[in-house]
Amino acid sequence: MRAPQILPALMAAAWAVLLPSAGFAQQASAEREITFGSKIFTESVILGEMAVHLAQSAGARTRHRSELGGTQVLWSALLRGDIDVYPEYTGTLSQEILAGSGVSGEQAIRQALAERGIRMSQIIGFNNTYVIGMKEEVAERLGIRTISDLRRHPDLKFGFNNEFMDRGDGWPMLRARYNLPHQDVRGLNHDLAYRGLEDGSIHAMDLYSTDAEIQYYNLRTLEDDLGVFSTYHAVLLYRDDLNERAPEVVAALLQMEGLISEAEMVAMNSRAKLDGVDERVVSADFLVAKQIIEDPQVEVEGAMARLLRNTRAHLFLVSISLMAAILIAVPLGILAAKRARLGQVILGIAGVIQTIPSLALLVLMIPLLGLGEPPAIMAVFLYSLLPIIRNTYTGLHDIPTGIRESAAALGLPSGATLRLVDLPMASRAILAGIKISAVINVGTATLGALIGAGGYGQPILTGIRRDDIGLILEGAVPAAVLALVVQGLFDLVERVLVPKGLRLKR
Amino acid sequence: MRAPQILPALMAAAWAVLLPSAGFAQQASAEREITFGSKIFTESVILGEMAVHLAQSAGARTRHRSELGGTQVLWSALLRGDIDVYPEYTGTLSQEILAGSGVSGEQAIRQALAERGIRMSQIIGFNNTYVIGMKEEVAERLGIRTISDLRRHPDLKFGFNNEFMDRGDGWPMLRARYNLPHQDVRGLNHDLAYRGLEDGSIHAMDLYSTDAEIQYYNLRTLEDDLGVFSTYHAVLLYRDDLNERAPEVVAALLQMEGLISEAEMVAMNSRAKLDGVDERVVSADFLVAKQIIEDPQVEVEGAMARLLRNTRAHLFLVSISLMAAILIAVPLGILAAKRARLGQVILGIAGVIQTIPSLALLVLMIPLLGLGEPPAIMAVFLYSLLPIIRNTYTGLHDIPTGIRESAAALGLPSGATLRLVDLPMASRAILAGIKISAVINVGTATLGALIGAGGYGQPILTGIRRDDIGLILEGAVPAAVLALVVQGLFDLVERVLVPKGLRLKR
Amino acid sequence: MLELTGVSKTYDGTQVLQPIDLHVQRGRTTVLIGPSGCGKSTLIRVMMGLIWPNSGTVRFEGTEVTPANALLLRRRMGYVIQDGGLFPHLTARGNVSLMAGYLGWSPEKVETRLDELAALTQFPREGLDRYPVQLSGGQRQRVALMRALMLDPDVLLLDEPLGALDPMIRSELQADLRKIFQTLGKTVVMVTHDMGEAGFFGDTIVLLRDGQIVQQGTLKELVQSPATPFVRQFINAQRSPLESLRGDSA
Amino acid sequence: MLELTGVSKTYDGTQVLQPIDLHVQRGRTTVLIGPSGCGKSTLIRVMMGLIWPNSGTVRFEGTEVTPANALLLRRRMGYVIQDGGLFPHLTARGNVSLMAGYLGWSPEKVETRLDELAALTQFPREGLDRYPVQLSGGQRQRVALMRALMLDPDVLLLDEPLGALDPMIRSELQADLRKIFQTLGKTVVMVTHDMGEAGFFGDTIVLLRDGQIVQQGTLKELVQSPATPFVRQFINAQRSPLESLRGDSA
Ligand SMILES: Nc1ncnc2c1ncn2[C@@H]1O[C@H](COP(=O)(O)OP(=O)(O)OP(=O)(O)O)[C@@H](O)[C@H]1O
Ligand SMILES: Nc1ncnc2c1ncn2[C@@H]1O[C@H](COP(=O)(O)OP(=O)(O)OP(=O)(O)O)[C@@H](O)[C@H]1O
Ligand SMILES: [Mg+2]
Ligand SMILES: [Mg+2]
Repeated sequence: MRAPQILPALMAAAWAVLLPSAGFAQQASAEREITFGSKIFTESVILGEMAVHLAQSAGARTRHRSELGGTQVLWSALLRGDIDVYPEYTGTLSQEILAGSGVSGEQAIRQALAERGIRMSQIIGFNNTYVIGMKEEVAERLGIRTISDLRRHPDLKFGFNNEFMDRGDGWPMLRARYNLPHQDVRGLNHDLAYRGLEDGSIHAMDLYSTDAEIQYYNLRTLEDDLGVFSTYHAVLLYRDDLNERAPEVVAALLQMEGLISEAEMVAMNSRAKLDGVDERVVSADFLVAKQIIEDPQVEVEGAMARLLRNTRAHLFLVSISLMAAILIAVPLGILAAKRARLGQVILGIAGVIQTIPSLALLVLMIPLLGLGEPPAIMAVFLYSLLPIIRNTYTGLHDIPTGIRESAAALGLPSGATLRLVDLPMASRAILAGIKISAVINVGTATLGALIGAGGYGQPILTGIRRDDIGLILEGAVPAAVLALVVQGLFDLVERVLVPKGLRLKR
Repeated sequence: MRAPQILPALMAAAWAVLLPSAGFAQQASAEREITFGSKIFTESVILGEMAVHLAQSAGARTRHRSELGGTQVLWSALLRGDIDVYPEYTGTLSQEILAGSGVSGEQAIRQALAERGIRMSQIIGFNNTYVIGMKEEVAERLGIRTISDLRRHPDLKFGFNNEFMDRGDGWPMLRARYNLPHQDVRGLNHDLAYRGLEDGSIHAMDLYSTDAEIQYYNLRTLEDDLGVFSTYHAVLLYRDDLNERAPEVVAALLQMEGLISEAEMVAMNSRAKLDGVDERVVSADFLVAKQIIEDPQVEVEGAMARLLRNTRAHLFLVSISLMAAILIAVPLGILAAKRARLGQVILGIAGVIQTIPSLALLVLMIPLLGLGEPPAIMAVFLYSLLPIIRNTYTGLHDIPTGIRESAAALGLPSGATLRLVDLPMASRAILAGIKISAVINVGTATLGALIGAGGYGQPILTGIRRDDIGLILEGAVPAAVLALVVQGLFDLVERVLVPKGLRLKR
Repeated sequence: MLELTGVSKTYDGTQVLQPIDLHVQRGRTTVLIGPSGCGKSTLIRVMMGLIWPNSGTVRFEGTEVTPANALLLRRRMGYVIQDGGLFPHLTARGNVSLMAGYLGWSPEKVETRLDELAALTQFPREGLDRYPVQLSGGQRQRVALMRALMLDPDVLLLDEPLGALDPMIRSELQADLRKIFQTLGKTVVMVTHDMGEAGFFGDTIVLLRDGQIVQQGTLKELVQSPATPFVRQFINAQRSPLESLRGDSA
Repeated sequence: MLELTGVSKTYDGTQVLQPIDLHVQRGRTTVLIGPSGCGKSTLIRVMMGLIWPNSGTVRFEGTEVTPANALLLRRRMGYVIQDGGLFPHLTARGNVSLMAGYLGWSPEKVETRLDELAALTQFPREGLDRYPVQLSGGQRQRVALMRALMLDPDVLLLDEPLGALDPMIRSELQADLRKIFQTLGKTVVMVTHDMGEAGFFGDTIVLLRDGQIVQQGTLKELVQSPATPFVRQFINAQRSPLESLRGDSA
């Protein structure tokens, strides 16, 4: 399967930048468990989960790093031993991973992989490649079974994805090889194309052969009788050393060979993607139905649970970094206000930090703090400093001379003056700075997902990759809500912290 | 030539995300000029500039969109007519652009291109592919000319780039095909490898055949006598319609066919990359030396000029967006302070905007505002709102009751009260907000380069792509300095705007 | 000129002004006296429309003062706030001429008027360009007075306008102000704690206690026929300037 | 107790205090009088170490006041700032007890002392929990006075401490304060514009003009042998409380 190319590139890139330098540091510390990987689309995750079930049935301790950024990420992680097993496609192996080495044919691929210490299973069964789909009734009525049959109906209207329209191995090739005469061919996105099929405004569209929608819309996929589309057979890739470390697990995994037909894969994809059933359940049910394993009693994470998990992760990032920022920035702001020269330096540095692009800052953190939460927290923390420092500084400067003199006249030492007079007087300004920081904080923390810190950034990035607005919103909306909640929360804090005497109107 | 893969992926991704939806909106408005493209590495830029010189010699009005994000960006821009001409490599065409359509051989490629309305020139001459390089003296001494010769010296130490070590078409294939027995093969980055060659700790390394360093380090490139590396011949791709629009320009461009040998390309790359001569000059000098054109008197842009240009672009982004932010946010802050209910809404929205990840915001802007400065300014502007709104709001709230009452007692209408009393009293807080925004602004504006708005982001992104710290600093340092300057500037503004009466100490 | 009917004011449940009826006569000076915290300043704020009574109405030349017309009415009144209420961001000159500038007076006219007022209050010319924090207490008070007088309003509400002035300037200013009030027929409401001042200015003296009017009339009436013992007590409480000397010599 | 030698102060080039020598005697009350803007408040600020003179020294019990020891010395002095200088973010209670709280007084001790002071100044109990903006001018002034008296300091610097009080409270408070000062042997420097008050409190009266001491001595000396005509003029400028009545009846 060629994963959608355009949108996910961003995330893949981010991963690619980050992964090689960091690796999965946690891996080493955990006891020898078997780590599985999967790409960030449904089918890959299902296959990965299926492999996990099988390994567990053989008694292995497992870990599934699902939804990783892209082929390059998984491949290099496999080479480095950060993951032991992941599902891949033969077409991707020859066209992408081993591209340029001119290998073709299963044997050549196997050999090229072996040179790198990687083994490949037999094919799992189905072939996930481009297909042309039509409504079952229409195809039946017109008697169309193969792509060649289309030639007999030159008036049919086609609606193709822009990518398929443009790609060398898409429509241009199809038209050339099959000598298709059709004139009414438009670029459409998939959603519109499905709708077009339904209302009859188009008659055929491009699909991947295991797309969930094939079942949902009851489509017939036309046979590629000239065999122009390359094959993308699913296989498992695994590290050579797994054979020695856990031969029984390998044996269990290889039960997937020849196990899944196209129709079965479509059904599973459909269940996961359209019915929203968790991939672990889908794969387990399949294995149970095939009587390969017993029901593993998977606990499903619903949308609520996921939201909760992301919320917890995001709150963790935000609360720690914001707390740290408040604890550091308020004193820095005080220092800046008390010592004019030093103040310029502090404000200058805080400003300079703010100009470091966020992605660069995250990348800079990795060598120091590894992957995951610590670097994310650090980066978010750094971005939160300036507004608090600056507003603390300004708030303290804005205290009227008379008040200052009163405090001095009492003979309060400067520490006590600060605590009892200056900070309460400046509290509104300081809180305004904290509110600004908190909001920036909530926003910046979404970047944490790029380096594995989770949070609302996770569904946003996954959503961007899958072009799934719903998923994007699953991150973006709670992030926005959290920004509002945080502001509201600090509005409440303001009621407590800002002395009533400063809020009174006559 | 396979462009370096890891670091640039980010930028390529960003471009890939942005370009398809937007296109170069400006193109349409400009009179029919011929637009050239080039990728973001030296050789491509040189070839692009060379094509520009030739087109100009044929009297064409030209525009060079140099340093675009990657193959996908250029290819789709060419297909859409956003650019008319760009230099490409045959290997990239078959392995990447036309990958999957199974074309191979020049004729097939030509045909596949023709189907898409694209023409390909004859090869420009050189082949930019992987080669193995050794110090000239060492190779001479050992009598090594071809890669096969290496077999006779099994003790030689190799230092290969990690990418070359891993890639299917790199070391694994080389070892397999040539049956090389060498054991001491390490992964090294290029810089260390060059140094290793110099001090004798390694004897051979991987290179691209037109790398500038070949000349600089006086290396011998070993002949690939078994022909295992795919060929990457440079060619020009141009749109079919250019033949009708400007046949004389096409004729001029095709003078590049067979024009440049590997050695000549190495020399040009070396001049541009190592000596830092502008690509326009390098290409012009070459054409003049070949007596194809007369000296076009290229004005060179030095580092200073580039800095100036980036500064101008950055200042443009920052000043417009900041000005707009001040003009919009201060009134919004006032409104928020005057109307409690509405204020919560305004502050809420400003907060929510802040949570939109910057890249996503930029992407969102494209459909509305196209590429270039307008969307960048808009995005930067939006990010600048919250601190100013919030601080204006807070500053106004912090005005003591007595002062408010005095103003009311005078019978000043609310507009005049605002202008003559409230705003001066809140000026310090408002300015603090503006300072925070200004700094965030300077930082966010570096993202503008992602969508073609230039500025300090340009060298930063180019630098990340080229893995060139110097270039990164060429953007990062001035950005930091600008942040300081902007803060300093507003410190001066504060002296003017914040009434002296509020700054007096007894 | 100003007619208060049944005006009362409550803060946080405590009645600061009991329902009060008061008629401030045009062209006369009404002096409010009474113990600290009895509601004098509150009453003045109500007259200005700066705060709104919980009950009752205020009429200015017969029209009821409402939030809608308060702004315009206030421009016809000059108000010296008890603590001066100067704008810290403006110089003395800026404070005094703020409203004139807003109304578009010419700089010359402003300067002339400033000169008159500075002379009247014996305010030092160089002090005009100082900010409030740079002025002495008495100077600040005179700036507040100048600000109230600047537009030459018909009605003046003066809340302890001379309390921080030394006796010399104060007595001269008292004389000058009284002349102005009388010749120009100003309607004045003044709060003071100085009985000498109250007697000197007051056509009518209103004695407040706990938000209620205890007695109103001329000083003579208050002295000669006090409504309650408290009136007598209050009127006679103040120490005479050189009293202690007499005590000493006695 | 306080010994000023050659103290002068210049603001922006204008000499606010000419070189002044002044000895404030332990256990006595020194009253500063003089025209508005003559430098009385400035002199008090110098004594407190709140501003530093351009020349001359201030000695407190023989030790020179320096920025290093000013803080500790200030704690032994109570200061009523001319405009009250209350902290807007604290209630009356908070303002008065701020320093005691800092010094770790027990709540009971604080409460007892507050009760004493409220009784002394006739400050209404319910006002203790109000914030400065919620208090009347005279109430604020009494809070400032309570704050200065709270720690029962040896030295009191009072800058027009009773100026905003009504005559009744004022005269009672004068009597009470004088008793306290005398029985407890406080060293007091007080600024007032009220000659009655100056005479009532002043063991020594210091008349300032344009930053210079014109004359010092008891009120009697000032009245009976004025150093210059200005002294006489100044001392006699104040209107007597019921003077106008006498004029009326005359
Ligand atoms: N920070 C300052 N900058 C410039 N001039 C100042 C400053 N502070 C005070 N002055 C001036 O110094 C002079 C003395 O002020 P000071 O407050 O000591 O007077 P005062 O005797 O207390 O008067 P009052 O009786 O009016 O309170 C005044 O003319 C005042 O304008
Ligand atoms: N905003 C407020 N909230 C609660 N109580 C208030 C508020 N403003 C004033 N008060 C109370 O109302 C009463 C009257 O205050 P007002 O300022 O009118 O007194 P006053 O007669 O002017 O006194 P003074 O002579 O001391 O200035 C006082 O007891 C005061 O504490
Ligand atoms: Mg009052
Ligand atoms: Mg004073």
